[in-house]
Amino acid sequence: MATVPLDQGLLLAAILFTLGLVGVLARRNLLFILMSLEVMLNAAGVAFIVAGARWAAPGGQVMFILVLTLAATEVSVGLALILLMHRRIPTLDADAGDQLKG
Amino acid sequence: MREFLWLVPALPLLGSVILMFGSAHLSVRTAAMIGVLSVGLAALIAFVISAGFVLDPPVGGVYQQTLWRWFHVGGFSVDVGLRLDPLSLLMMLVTSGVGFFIHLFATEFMEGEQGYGRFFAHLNLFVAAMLLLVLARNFLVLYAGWEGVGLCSYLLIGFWWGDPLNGLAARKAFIVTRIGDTAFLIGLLLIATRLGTLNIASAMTRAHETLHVASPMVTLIAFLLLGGAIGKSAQLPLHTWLPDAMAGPTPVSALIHAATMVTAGVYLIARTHVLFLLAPIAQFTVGIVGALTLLLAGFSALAQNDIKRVLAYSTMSQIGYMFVALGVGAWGAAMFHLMAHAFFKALLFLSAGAVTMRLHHEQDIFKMGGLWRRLPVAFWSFLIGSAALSALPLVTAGFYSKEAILSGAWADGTRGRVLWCAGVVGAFVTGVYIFRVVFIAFFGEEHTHVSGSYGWRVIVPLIVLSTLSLVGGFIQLPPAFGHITLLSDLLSTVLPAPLGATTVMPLLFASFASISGIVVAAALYWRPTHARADATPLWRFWHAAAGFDWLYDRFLVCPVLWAARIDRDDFIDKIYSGIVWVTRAGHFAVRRTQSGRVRLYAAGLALGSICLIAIAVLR
Amino acid sequence: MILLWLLCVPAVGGALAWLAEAAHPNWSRWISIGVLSLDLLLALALISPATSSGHPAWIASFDRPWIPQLGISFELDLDGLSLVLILLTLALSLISVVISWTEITERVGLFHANLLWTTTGVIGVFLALDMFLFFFFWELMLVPMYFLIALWGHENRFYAAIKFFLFTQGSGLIMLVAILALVFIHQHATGHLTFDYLALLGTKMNSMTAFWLMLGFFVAFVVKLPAVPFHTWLPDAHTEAPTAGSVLLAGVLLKTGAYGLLRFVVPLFPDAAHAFAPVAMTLAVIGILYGALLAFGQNDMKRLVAYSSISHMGFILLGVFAWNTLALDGVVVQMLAHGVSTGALFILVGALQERIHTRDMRFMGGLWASLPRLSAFGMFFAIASLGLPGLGNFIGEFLILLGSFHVSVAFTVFAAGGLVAAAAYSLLLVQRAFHGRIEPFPGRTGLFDLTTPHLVVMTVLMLSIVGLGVYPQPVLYQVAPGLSLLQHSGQASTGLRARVAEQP
Amino acid sequence: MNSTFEISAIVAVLATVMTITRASAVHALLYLTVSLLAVALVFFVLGAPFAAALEVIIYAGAIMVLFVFVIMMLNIGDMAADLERAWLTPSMWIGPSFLAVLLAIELGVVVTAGGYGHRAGSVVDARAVGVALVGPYMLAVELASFLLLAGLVAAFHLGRSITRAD
Amino acid sequence: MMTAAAFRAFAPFTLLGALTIVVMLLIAVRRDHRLTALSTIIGLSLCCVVLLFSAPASPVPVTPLFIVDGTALFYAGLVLGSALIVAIISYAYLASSGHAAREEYYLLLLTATLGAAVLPESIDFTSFFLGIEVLSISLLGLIAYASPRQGAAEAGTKYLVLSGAASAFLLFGMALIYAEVGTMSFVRIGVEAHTGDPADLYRLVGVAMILTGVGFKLSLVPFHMWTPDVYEGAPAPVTAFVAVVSKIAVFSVILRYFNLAESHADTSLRLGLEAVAILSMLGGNLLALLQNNVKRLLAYSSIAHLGYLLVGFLAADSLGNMAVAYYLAAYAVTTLGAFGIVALLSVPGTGRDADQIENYRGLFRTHPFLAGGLTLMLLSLAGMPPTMGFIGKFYLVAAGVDSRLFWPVVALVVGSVIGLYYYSRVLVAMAMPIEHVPVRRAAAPLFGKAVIAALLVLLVTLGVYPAPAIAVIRVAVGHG
Repeated sequence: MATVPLDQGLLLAAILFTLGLVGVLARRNLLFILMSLEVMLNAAGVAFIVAGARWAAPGGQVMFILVLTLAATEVSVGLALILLMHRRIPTLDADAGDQLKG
Repeated sequence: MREFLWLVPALPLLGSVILMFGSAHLSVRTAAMIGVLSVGLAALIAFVISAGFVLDPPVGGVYQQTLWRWFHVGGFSVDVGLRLDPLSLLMMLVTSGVGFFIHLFATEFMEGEQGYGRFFAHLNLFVAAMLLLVLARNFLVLYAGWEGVGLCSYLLIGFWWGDPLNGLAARKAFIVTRIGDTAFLIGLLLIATRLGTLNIASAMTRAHETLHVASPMVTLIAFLLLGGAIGKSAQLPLHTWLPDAMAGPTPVSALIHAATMVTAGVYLIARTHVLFLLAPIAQFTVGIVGALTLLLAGFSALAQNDIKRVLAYSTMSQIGYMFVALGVGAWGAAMFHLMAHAFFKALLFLSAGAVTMRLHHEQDIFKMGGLWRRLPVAFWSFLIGSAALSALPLVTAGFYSKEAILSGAWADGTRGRVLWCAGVVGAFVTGVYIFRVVFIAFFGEEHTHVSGSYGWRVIVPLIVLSTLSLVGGFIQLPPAFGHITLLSDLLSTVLPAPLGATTVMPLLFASFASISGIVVAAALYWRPTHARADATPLWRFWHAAAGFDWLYDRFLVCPVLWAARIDRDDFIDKIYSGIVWVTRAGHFAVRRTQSGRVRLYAAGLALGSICLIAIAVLR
Repeated sequence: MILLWLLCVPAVGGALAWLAEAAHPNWSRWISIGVLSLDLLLALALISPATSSGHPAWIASFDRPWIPQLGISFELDLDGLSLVLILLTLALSLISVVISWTEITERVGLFHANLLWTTTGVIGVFLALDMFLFFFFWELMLVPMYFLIALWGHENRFYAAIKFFLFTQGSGLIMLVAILALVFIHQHATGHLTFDYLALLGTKMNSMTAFWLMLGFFVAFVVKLPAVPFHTWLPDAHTEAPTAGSVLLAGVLLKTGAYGLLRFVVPLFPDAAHAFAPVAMTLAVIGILYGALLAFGQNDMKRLVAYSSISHMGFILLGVFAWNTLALDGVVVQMLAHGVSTGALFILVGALQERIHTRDMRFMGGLWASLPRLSAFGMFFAIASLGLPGLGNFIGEFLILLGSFHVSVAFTVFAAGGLVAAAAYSLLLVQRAFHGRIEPFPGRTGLFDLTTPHLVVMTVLMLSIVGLGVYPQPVLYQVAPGLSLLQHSGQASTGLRARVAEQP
Repeated sequence: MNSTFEISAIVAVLATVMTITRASAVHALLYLTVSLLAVALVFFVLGAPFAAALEVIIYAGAIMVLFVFVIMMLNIGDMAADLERAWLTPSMWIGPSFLAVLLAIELGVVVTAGGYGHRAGSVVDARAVGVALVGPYMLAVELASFLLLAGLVAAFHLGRSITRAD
Repeated sequence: MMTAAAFRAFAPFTLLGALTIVVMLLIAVRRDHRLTALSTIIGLSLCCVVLLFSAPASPVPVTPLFIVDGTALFYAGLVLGSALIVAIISYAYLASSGHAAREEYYLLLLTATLGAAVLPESIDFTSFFLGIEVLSISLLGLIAYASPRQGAAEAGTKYLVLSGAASAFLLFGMALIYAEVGTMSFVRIGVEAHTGDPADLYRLVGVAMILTGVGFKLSLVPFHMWTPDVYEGAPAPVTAFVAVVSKIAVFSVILRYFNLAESHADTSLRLGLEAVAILSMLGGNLLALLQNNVKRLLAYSSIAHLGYLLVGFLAADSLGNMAVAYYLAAYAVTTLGAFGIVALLSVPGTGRDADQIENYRGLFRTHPFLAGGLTLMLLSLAGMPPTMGFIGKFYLVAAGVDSRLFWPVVALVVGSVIGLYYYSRVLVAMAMPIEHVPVRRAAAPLFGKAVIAALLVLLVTLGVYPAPAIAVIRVAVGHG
C-alpha cells in the first residue's frame, strides 16, 4: 500500500471539519445543522484515522469507533429532540427557538 | 481665702448648669435668684480675695492654683490652673462686678420674656467663661474660656431665636470671631511647638530667653495672637459682627461690650506683652489697627440711627483706643481705659436699655425725643455715660483713661504721634456722635408714648455705674493733676512702662477736642427735626461702616454659599455614578449577545476557538 | 480566654435575640440589653489598674491554631487601644438597642440579631492580630450592617446599602490581596508561612513593593474611614440607615478604618507610609474642608451630620500620618469623641424624624418651642462637634493639630481652617432646625419631647463627652502603652516579639 | 494509489460542500452519504480497513437511515425546500464563511507546517483493533456501552414525550 | 489484567454502573417513582461509602485509562455526593409533579453521574472523551425532561447542537495531539512534550481545541452562551446537576490533563487561559448584573465562578490545586443549596420554575428557613464570611497572588464587587414586602429542607473552621 503524507490527511480532515462548521453556523434548519454536526464529528474521526495511520497503532481506530458511537447516539437523541420540537412549534427553524434569552 | 479662687469662675458655672437643667421647673423668681446670686457671690469672693491680695500680696505678686491635670501626652502636659496677679485681678473684678450689676438689671429687663431661665443660664455661663479666660494660667485654658465667651455670645445674640435675623447675627458673630480664634489657636500651636509649653508665664519667660527681638518666629506668633484679639475685640478687619450683635437683648450687649468678650482681645495682648515687645512690627500693627478702627467706627457711629448701633460702633472705637495704647506700649493705660470703659459702656447700654424697655423696644433715636423729662433716671445715667465716653475733662473716668492713652502715644516717638493724631480726631468724633444721640433722643419734641416705671433692680445698677463712671478715674491721675498712681502701682509687677503723661500740651489739646466735639453736636442737633441726612452717599457709606459687610458678602460668603449649593450632591459621587453607568452599559452591551439564537452561540464557540488557536500559534 | 467570651457573648446573644422574637418582641430587646451589658462588664473588667510605673501593652491574649495548614491562628490580643474602642462599641450598641425600642417594630428579633452580630464583627476587628482573622471579621461585620440598612432603612435604603456594601467590600478585597502578598513575601524571605501580625511586622521588602502593599491596606481603611475621594458611600448609608444603624456606622464602623490605619498601615510599612504621608495628609485636609463644605450645603439633616463625619475623620487621617505621640493620642480621643457626639446627633435626628416625619431642614424651624429638650441636646452636640474646648472633640482636634504641627505646618493650618467651617455647618443645623421662625407645618402641634429612655441616653452621652473634654487623662493613660508599642513596632519587630512573650 | 487518496478526498470535500448547500434535505443526505463513502475509501487507503467498513456500515448505513426516517416522518416537501432557499441568503453565509475561512486557514497552516513530511499508511487490521478494544480499552468499551444506554434511554423518553404531546 | 487492588479501587464506579442496570431492571419490573428514587438514593449513598473504602488502596492504576488516587477520589466523592443531593432534591421536585414517566429520570441521572464520576480518574483521551460524552448525552435527556415545561425542548436543542460542535472541537484537538505524539495517555504526552520538538504546533493547536471543548462544558467565556438558556430551560434539579456535577468532573479532568501533560509550561497557552479567565470573571458578572431571572442569574454567576477557579488553575502549583479543590467543594455546596432552594420552591406542573426575582419577594415572611438558607448561599457565592465561599475565595486569591497572576487577580476583585451587586438584589427582594398576588409556591417537603439544612451546616461549619476540610484536601490533592 502506498502511503499518504500526514499533512494531506489532516488537511482533508480540517477541510471537512470547517465545512461542517459552516453548515452548523449558516443553516437554519435543525436537520441540516444535525447533518453538519455529523460532518464535523466525521472529520474528527478522519483525523484520528490519519493520526493512527502515522503511528501504525490501533488507538486511532479505537477512537474512531468511539466517535462513531457518539455520532450514532447523538443523532438518535438529536432526532428525537427535533421531532419533539417540531411537535411543539411546527418548524425546524433553529432561530425560531428564542424564548430563552437575555 | 485665696484658695477659694476657683469658686469665682465655678459659681457662675454652677448657676448656669442648674439653670440649664432646671429651667423648666424653676419659677422666674428662683431663676433670677440663682442667676444673680451666683455672679454676686463670685463678685463678692473676687472682691474679698482682691482685698486680701492688695493688702497682703503673695510672694512674687502672683498666686497660682492648680485644679487638675487636663492631659499629659508624650511629655507635653496641660494643667487646669488659675493664676491671680494684678492684671487678672483687675479683669476679674471688672468682669464679676460689672457682670453682677448687669445681671441685676437684666432680672427686671427680661421679665415676661420666654426662656427667662435659659437667659440667665447663658448669662452666667458668659461670666464664668470670661472669668476662666482672665484667670487662666495656661494658654489652652485661656482658649477654653475664649471659645466659651464666643459660644455664649452666640447663644445670647441669638436669644430671641424666633426671628431668623437674630440667628444670622449670632452665627455671624461666632463665625467671624472663630476666624480670629483659629489664628489664635495656630499661634498656640506655634508657641507649644517652639516654646514647649502652654503655661503662659513660662512661655513668656522662655520667649524672652530664646527668641530674638524681631525674629520672624516671634513676629509670627505675635501676629497670630493679634489675629485672635482682633476677632474677639471686633477690630478691623474682623469687626463686622459687632454691630449686628445688637440683635441680642440689651443686657447682653452690655455684657459683651463692657465686662466680657470684646475686652478679651485687649487682655490677651496685655497678657502676652512680652511677645509683642519682642515683635515691634506686630506691636505697631496693633496700634495701627486700633487707630484705623477707632476712626472708622467713630465715623460710622455718626451715621447710625439705632441707639444701640451707635453704642456698638462706639465700643469698637474705644477698643481701638485700647489697641492704640497697646501699640505704643502703654499697657497700663490700656487696662485703665478698659476698666473705665467697662463702667461707662455698661452704664450707657443699661440706660439705653432702660429707655427702650419703656418704649416697647423702640431703638430708633429719631422716634424718641424729649425723653429727659419723662425718664430722668435714664437720661441722667445716659448723660453721665456719654460724658465719660466723650472724655469730658476732669469729672469723668473716661477723661483720665483716655488721656493716659493719648499721652502714652505722644510719648512714643514719631509713630506714636501719628497714632496720637488719630486719637485726637477720634476724641472729637466721639463727642459729636454720642451727643448727637443725647440731643436727638432726649431733647426736642416727644414722638412716642412712654409707659411703666422702673424698679430698684434697674435703678441701683444705673446709680452704681454712674458713680463709677464719674469717680472710677481717680485711682490714677496724671502727674499734672495730683499724681495718684494706685493702678500703675498695682500693675507694675506685671506690666512695664509707667502710666500717665508728663507733658501738659497734648493733654490740653485732646481735652479741647473732646469738648469741641460736644459743642459741635449741640450746634448741629439741638433742633433734631431737620437733622436727618439719610440720602447722601457719604451718609450711606458710613452707615454701612465703609462697606466691609458688602465686601465680605460679595467675595467670601457668596462664593462659599454658591459652592455649597452647586456641590450639594457632591460631584465626586458623579465619578462613581459614572462607573456604575459604564458597568450598566457594559451589561446591556454583553446582554445583547445572549440573543437566544443557537447559531450565534455556535459562532461564539468558533470565534473563541479561532482566537485560542491564534494565540497558541502566534505566541 | 476572656477575649473569646467577649466575642462569643454577642454572637450567641444575637442568635438568642432572633429566636426570642417568637415569644415577644420585647424579649429580643431585653436579651440584647442583657447580653451587651454583660459584655460591657467583661470589657470593663479588663481595664488595667492605674499604676505609676505604667502597665504592659498587651492586656490579654488568646491564641489557638485555626487553619494550621496555612499558618492561620485564632489569635486575639487586647491592648489599651483595642479596649477603649471595644468599650465605645459596646456602649454605643447598648444605646442603639435603647433608642430603637420604639423605632423598630418590624422583625424585631432579626434586627437585634444583626445589631449584635455587627457588634461581634467590630469587636473581632479590634481584637484580631492574625491578618486572616482580621480580614474575616472585617468582612463579617459588613453583612449584618448591610442588612440593617437594607431592611430597616429609609426610602432609598437599597441603593444606600448596596453602595455601602460595594465600596467596603471592594476595598476589602484589595486589602486581601495586599495581605496575601505580604504573607507570601514573608514566606519567601523566611520560609515560614504565617498570618501572624507580630511576625509580619518588619518584613523586608523593596520600597516599591512596600508602597503598593501599603496602598492596598490604605485604600481599604480609607474607604471605611472615609476620606475624600472614597467618601461618597457614607452620606447615603448614614442617611438611609435606621437610627441604630447610623449610630453604629458613625460611632463604630468608621473607627475600624482608623484603627486599621493605626494598627496596620503604618507599623507594617513604616517607610512607605512615611513617604506617603504628604499625600495622605493632603487627602485629610481636603476631606476636612470638602466634607465641611458639603455638610454646609445639605438640606437633609442626617446628610449634614454624615458629611460632618467626613470632615471629622479628616482630622483622624491627618493625625495618623503625623504619627507622633501627640497626634496619635489625639486620634484616639477624636475617635471616641466623634463616636459619641455624632452618634448622639444621629439619635436626635432619628428622634426628630420619628416625630415630624421628615429630615429636611427646609420643613423645620422653631422646633425649640415644641421640643425644648431635644433641641437643647441638639445644640449641645452640635457645639461639641464644632470643637468647643471643654468637650471631647476639642481635645482630639487640638492634640491632632499639635501633633501634625510638628510634622507639617501647612497641612495643620489648612486643617485648622476646618474649625471655622465646622462652626458654620454646626450652627447652621441648629439655626435651621431648632431656631428660626416657628413654621406652621401640619402635624407640628402636640409633639412630645424626648422620653425618659432617650433622656437617659442623651445625658449619658453628654456626660461622657464632657468628661472626655475635661479630664481625658484616664483614656490617654489606657492607650499610651499600646500606642508607644505601635510607634516602635515598625523599627524593631524582634524586640516587640520579646515584649509580647513577656506577657503571661 | 496516492491518486486514490487524492480523488476520494476531493470527492469527499465536494460532496460535503453540496451537503451543506442543498435546499432539499433528501439531496443533502444523499450527498452526505457520498461524502461518507469517499471517506471510507480514504480510510482504506490509510490502512484502516476495519474503520472503512464501519464507516460504510454504521455511518452511511445506520445513521443516514435514521435521517431518512425523520425526514419522512416530518414530511418535508417542496415548501420546505423553498424556505431553505429563502434562508440561504448571502447575509446568512457571509459571517459563518468568514469564521470558517479563518479557522480553515489556521488549521491549514498548522497542518501543513507541522507535518514534517511524515507519512501514514501501514495497515492496522481489524484483529489489531479488536485486541486493543478488549485489552487496554476494555473499560472504554464498557463506557461506550453506557453511552449507548444513555442515548437509548434519552431517545426513548423523548419519544414517549412526543407521543404524549399528541 | 486488572489486579485485585485495581478492582477494589474502582469498586465505586463499578457499583455505580451496576446500580444503573439494577435501576433499569427495577423500572422494567415495576414503574414506581418512590421505589426508583429510593433505590437511586440508597445506591448513590452506597457508592459514597464504598468510595471511602477504596481510599486506602490508592493510588493505583486501573487499566491504562484510569488511575484511582487521592485527587480522583476527592473529586469523585464530590461528584457522587453532589449527585446524591441532586437525587434527593429531584425526588422532592418530581414528587409534586403529575408527570407520568418520572422513572427514567433517575436512570439518566445515574448514567450522567457515571460519566462524571469516571472523569476525575481519567488519564487517557478515550476515557476523558467518553466520560464527557456519557455525561453530555445523559444531560441532553435530562435537560429536555419533564417536557410540558416551556423551553425544555428549546434548551435541549441548544445543548444538543452546541455540545455536538464542542465535542467535535474536542475530538479534533485530541486527534491533532495524537498525530503529534502518538499516544493518548496524559502521562506519555507529558513525557513526549518534554522530549519532543519545542515547536510542536499540533500539540499546541490540539490543546487549544481541547480547551474549546472543555471551555464549553465549563461555560467559560466565550464558550458560555448556552449556559443561561439551558439553565433556565432545564428543571431546577437538573440545572443544579449541570452547574455542579458536570463542572466539577470536567474541571478535575482538565486539571489532571494539565498537571500530567504539563502544558502549564507553555506561555502562549497560559496567555490564552488568562484571557479566558478574565473574560469569564468580568463577562459572567456583567451579564448577571441586572438579570431578573434567578436561574439565569445563577447561570451567569457560575460562569464567573468558573473564571475564579481558573485563577487557581493558572497558579498550577500545590497551593493552586488545593485552592481549586476547596473552591470546587465550596461551589458545590453553595450552588446545590441555591438551586436546591429554587427547586424546592418550584411547582413543576406550572410550566416554569420559581425563577423570576419577583417570586422571591417576601420570602422571608412566607419561607423564613429557605430565605435564610438562600441568604447564606448567596453570601457564600459572594464570598462573604462566615461561609465556605469566603474561605474559597481567600484561597484562590492566595494562589493567584502567590503565583503573581496580576491581571486575573484584579479581574477577580472587580468581578467580586460586581457580583455583590446582583446577589444583594436577590437578598433585597426576599426582604421586600409582597405587593402583588402571592406567587404559587411549593410547600417544601421536610426531607428537602433537611438536605438544605445539612448543606447549610456544612457551609457554615467549614466556613468558620475549614481546617479539617483543608487537611483532607491537603492529603488528597496537595501533593498532586
